[in-house]
Amino acid sequence: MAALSTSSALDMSVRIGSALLKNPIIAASGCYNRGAEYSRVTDISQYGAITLKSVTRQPRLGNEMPRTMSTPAGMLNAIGLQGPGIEYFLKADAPALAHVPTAVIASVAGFTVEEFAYVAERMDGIPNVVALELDVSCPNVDREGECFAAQPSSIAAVVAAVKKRARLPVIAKLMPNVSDLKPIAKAAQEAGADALSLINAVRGIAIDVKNALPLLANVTGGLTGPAIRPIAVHAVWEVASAVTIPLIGMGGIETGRDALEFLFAGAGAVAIGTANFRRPDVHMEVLAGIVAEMRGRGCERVTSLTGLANPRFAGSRSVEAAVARPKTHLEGAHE
Amino acid sequence: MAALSTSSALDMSVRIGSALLKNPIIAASGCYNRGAEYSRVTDISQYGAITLKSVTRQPRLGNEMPRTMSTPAGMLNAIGLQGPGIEYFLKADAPALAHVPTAVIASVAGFTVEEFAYVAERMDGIPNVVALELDVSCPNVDREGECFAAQPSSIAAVVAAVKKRARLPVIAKLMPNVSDLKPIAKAAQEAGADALSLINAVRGIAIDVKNALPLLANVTGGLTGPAIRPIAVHAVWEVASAVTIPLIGMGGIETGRDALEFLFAGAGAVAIGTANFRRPDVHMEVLAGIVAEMRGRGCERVTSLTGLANPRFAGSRSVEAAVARPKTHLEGAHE
Amino acid sequence: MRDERIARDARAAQYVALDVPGTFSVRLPLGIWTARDGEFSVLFQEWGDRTRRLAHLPIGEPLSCIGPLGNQFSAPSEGQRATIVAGGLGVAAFWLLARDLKAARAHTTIVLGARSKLSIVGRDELAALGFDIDICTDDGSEGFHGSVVDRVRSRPPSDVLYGCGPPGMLRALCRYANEAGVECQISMEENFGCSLGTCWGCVVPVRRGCPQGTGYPKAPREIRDYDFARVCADGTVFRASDVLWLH
Amino acid sequence: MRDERIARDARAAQYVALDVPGTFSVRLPLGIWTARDGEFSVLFQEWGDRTRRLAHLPIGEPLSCIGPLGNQFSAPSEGQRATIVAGGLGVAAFWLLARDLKAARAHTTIVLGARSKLSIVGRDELAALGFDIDICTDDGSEGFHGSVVDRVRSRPPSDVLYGCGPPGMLRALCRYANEAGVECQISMEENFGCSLGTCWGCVVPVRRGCPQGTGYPKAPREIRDYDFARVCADGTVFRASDVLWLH
Ligand SMILES: Cc1cc2nc3c(=O)[nH]c(=O)nc-3n(C[C@H](O)[C@H](O)[C@H](O)COP(=O)(O)OP(=O)(O)OC[C@H]3O[C@@H](n4cnc5c(N)ncnc54)[C@H](O)[C@@H]3O)c2cc1C
Ligand SMILES: Cc1cc2nc3c(=O)[nH]c(=O)nc-3n(C[C@H](O)[C@H](O)[C@H](O)COP(=O)(O)OP(=O)(O)OC[C@H]3O[C@@H](n4cnc5c(N)ncnc54)[C@H](O)[C@@H]3O)c2cc1C
Ligand SMILES: Cc1cc2nc3c(=O)[nH]c(=O)nc-3n(C[C@H](O)[C@H](O)[C@H](O)COP(=O)(O)O)c2cc1C
Ligand SMILES: Cc1cc2nc3c(=O)[nH]c(=O)nc-3n(C[C@H](O)[C@H](O)[C@H](O)COP(=O)(O)O)c2cc1C
Ligand code: FES
Ligand code: FES
Repeated sequence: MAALSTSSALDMSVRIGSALLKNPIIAASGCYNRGAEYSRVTDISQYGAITLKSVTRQPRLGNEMPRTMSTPAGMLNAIGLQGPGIEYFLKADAPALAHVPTAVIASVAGFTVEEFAYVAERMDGIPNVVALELDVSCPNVDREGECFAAQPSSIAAVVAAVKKRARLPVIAKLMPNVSDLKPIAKAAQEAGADALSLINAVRGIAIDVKNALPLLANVTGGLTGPAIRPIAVHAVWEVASAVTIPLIGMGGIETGRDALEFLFAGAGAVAIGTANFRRPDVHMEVLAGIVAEMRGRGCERVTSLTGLANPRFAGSRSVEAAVARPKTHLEGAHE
Repeated sequence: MAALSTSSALDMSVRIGSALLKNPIIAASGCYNRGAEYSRVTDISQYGAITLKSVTRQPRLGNEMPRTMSTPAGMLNAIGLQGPGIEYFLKADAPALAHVPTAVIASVAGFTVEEFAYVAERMDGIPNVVALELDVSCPNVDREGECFAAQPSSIAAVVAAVKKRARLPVIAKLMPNVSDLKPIAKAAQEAGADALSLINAVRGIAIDVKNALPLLANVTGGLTGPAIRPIAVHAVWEVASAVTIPLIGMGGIETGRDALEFLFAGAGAVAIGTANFRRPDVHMEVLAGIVAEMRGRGCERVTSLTGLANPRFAGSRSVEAAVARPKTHLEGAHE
Repeated sequence: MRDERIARDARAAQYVALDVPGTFSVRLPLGIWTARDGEFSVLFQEWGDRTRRLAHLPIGEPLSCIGPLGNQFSAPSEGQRATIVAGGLGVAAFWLLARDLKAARAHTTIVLGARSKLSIVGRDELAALGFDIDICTDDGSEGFHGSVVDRVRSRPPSDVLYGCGPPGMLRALCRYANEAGVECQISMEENFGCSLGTCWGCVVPVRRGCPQGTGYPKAPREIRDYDFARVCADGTVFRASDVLWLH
Repeated sequence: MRDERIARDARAAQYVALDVPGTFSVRLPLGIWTARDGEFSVLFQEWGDRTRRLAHLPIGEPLSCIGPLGNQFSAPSEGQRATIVAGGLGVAAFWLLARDLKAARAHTTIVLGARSKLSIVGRDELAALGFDIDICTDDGSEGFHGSVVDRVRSRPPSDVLYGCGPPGMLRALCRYANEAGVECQISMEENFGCSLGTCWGCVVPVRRGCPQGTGYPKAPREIRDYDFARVCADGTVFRASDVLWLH
């Protein structure tokens, strides 16, 4: 089997709803701005897509400083959704997206269901934008600050409202700070989500011991980077048994091996956030690692790697891919 | 102020219910067995207390191998509560606890409320044992596998049942995998808990990419070590605003500075788990770091450090301590 | 460190972002100190994890290094008197500037401050460029007894001030410059995430209208009337008259 | 590595637990290879994070090292013929044993296996003790073409076998020894957490009644009828007749 495809071209493309990405490596929201900065230091066209920083209805100054802090094998951030708001974004930023040399996923954040729906609708028709990601981890103004992604009913409300008004495929982004992600993921799928991203940053706090104060001005921040990778793989593993829509796995991916953990757990694509801050070429290294794995296994379509380690994987691989799935790799899986 | 106490003796003692520990550094459950192994390589008497591996009603073989895995700045474990069960524990292990050169906290785990109450009751009267910790993070047999620590009502049921039958002070140990720890902590306090430990390991999974299988035989494991420290400090910070009983903070403590993060966030004591696996002298280094901080601040009682960085800290420091609390350290706290 | 391109292109106040080998951490930003003959140097202290790991690297270990990054100090107009005001390791921003000012034959004074005599860094390299260094120490163990800003106040006024150092010093320098109406450029530091301008983790408040700010409109209910600029990409150099000191 | 006590006390199959400097990781267990004159050595390959960091440490860097840890091979009775069976880096367990067997003038054979000629390690040090080494390679590039266990089968039987190497090899060796009724001691490896016997992270299934097992009673509904022993503290050496191979 190992010889099967070593000479033939590999099919790296993946589908997120109606969007077809040339490869499954995505830049995570908030870590790539609009791509321009990284274009100076790497080849961003090798990303299957880049996700924009989340856009809100109104402009936001964001949190005071400090906003970031190094932690063991990770970082803590509390940017506070600084951004121009949808109007100014459409005027000043959206036109330049035509020049991004890969697909673009626009990220939408909001504090009410209506804000999500409004911003999502306005995102329609921007050149290069192939999907919308909903950052439902911001506190819900209508429900005493609980996040939309904390309850099945509230995430369903956001997804349903957006689906009614947006034409692009919709990705709901889940956060790990819940006791059970499965009902939340199911609610998002039932409300019409075309895919799910997981995970957003994990809540964390660091204390400045010298001054006996929280290190971040916002007190609480989001923990990201390799430190959280096992938490993120766990989230993908769990959700992969609960829904059939594609999953975009993220959280601490630094290498091809790391990305394969997510694919094998059940993700159809992966996103890289914090690791860009260390190595701007990280996406190319991750892609090369996945390609090497495919050649080693003799599989031709990247979609056939999805869920290989997870006997409860509920999603469907693309039809063409099913044949390439080596059944033997499931043998001995511990349940 | 710095000169206040440099020459006088410091009071390092802390109270956990009726138990008085000589210092606030505790060995975390599952990481110290019964102390004997570490006695060979370090001075365990410098621990304020050591917590035993959780004991269940019946003997348990635990999970298959592999049970542990290194992760970035942490480790993943799924031991599966291997242990002798309470009868054999009382016969074979309990008598030797008389020789442990510091206080002992016994840890109890169970799959039904009755199991907790039964094991807790049997722990009564063991020499050196000053408190009981309830490891309520195991799946609840009566409620379809949800953990006791996931719901206010189920943690309250365990604590109330134990309090009725055990004479020792009771510490409930919370797990971080919930959307909001505050109601759970409140429920434990209302049910009679004398203190809370937080946090238990964070759920995680790692995949063996070579074999496309989960790396742990149990699939899911618990992530511990410095990687989770910001998550643990966040948990202490949140819970410190919700309850008035003492908190034992743990998760990734390696140095005095790390321990101070927990104390300043609102913990009255700290526990060290995984870091013992790196440096068996870690408790002495942590203690020395706290002592240095106290001398630097001129405070005489370690209890006066509790909650210094947390303006919402709801607990009470011991009466004597209140005077030593330097109000200025709260100035500028961001809320 | 050896890197032809960085050594050639480095401008005053620019920095590099280093990938310190080992377990994950974001890149470490360090100011470019000297730069010549295909090599450049950095000055750093063991603050925490990354600088400690950097200090313990075997000599000759290859390092991934992005740079030079950031904007740069603008040169004084002809005939202007310039004063360089450096606090502690902030001196790292000034070797390149001093070299350029020397080459331009600008009238330049260097005020260099430190806690005490033993913690003065950078003096020899700057002296080697042919400058007299005016030393200040907090404890009076050498030179002027007091802060660099006190020293600047006590000296005849300059036309342009260049500052780099700890936040308290920069704040005092800006206040002095703004009150005295002297042009002043400062190179700032913050915790960086990406070092490239994408994460918005390193902002400083600047007055609305500052060309380095984001320039997007004020939100309806936003009470703060300033803008943010990214230290990593819009700076590190800002005009004293643009920077707001909120605390 | 220099450590008088470890070099003096080290016994065959014992290991050290190293604290590799840098970001947190649990201690790295490595077998003690040679030990003499106040120094001992280890043999390792860059498997992952800790071994990579160890390999890149500057020479002379002080390391915190706990050891020697674990039990040891028991010597053969007088006149018994012993065979050492080493697979790959498993050879690390055998320099000390070979030295002791030499000193005891025991009749000893060493079978050393590797993937291929180029990956053979430890041969020279063992040869220097005065042994002939019987080499096996998986690819036949040197010596016997096949596994060390195949080689042992093909040789005249020994009275006692000592094995260390990858799990597949140890399993095959144990099966052979148990079938042939030959005494066999193996040194095992697992992922370690604490390396000291406290965390129960490194267990192997052993038959009930094995003195190295935990010895506590079987739970009422437990279907597994074996016991667990800790490789780090009860081992690393087990008798082939005690170890169960579940997979
Ligand atoms: C553009 C730029 C240029 C820089 N140039 C230099 C330089 O030339 N030389 C140099 O030594 N540093 C310089 N720094 C600062 C350096 O990048 C930081 O100190 C960095 O955080 C150290 O990383 P670390 O991982 O070692 O410590 P961290 O883990 O980031 O910090 C460890 C501890 O030290 C404290 N700390 C960190 N940095 C400082 C500081 N600067 N002052 C006071 N406390 C601090 C932190 O709050 C924390 O408690 C520069 C920073 C920037 C943004
Ligand atoms: C008692 C004892 C003695 C040991 N002695 C030696 C020794 O003398 N020399 C030596 O090189 N190693 C030895 N080991 C093995 C060594 O401790 C492990 O390989 C260790 O996990 C490597 O740590 P790491 O952080 O570099 O890699 P890890 O991050 O732990 O592992 C990296 C990757 O390599 C794989 N891997 C790790 N170890 C092995 C292995 N042994 N075989 C196959 N795949 C592996 C892991 O599954 C993982 O995918 C010994 C282990 C024990 C328990
Ligand atoms: C500085 C920073 C800013 C972020 N901003 C956003 C954001 O605006 N919207 C969003 O959905 N996620 C945001 N994230 C989360 C990332 O998209 C991603 O989910 C998370 O960082 C985990 O991946 P990583 O470990 O690879 O970084 C941000 C992360 C970082 C580090
Ligand atoms: C190997 C291992 C075994 C553990 N076993 C238990 C246990 O039996 N009961 C329990 O309450 N916690 C157990 N824990 C959790 C620790 O007590 C502690 O809550 C956690 O490890 C976080 O602290 P740390 O990061 O300092 O290790 C275990 C942790 C480890 C690493
Ligand atoms: S560090 Fe990321 S924007 Fe400046
Ligand atoms: S590694 Fe902890 S018991 Fe063996």
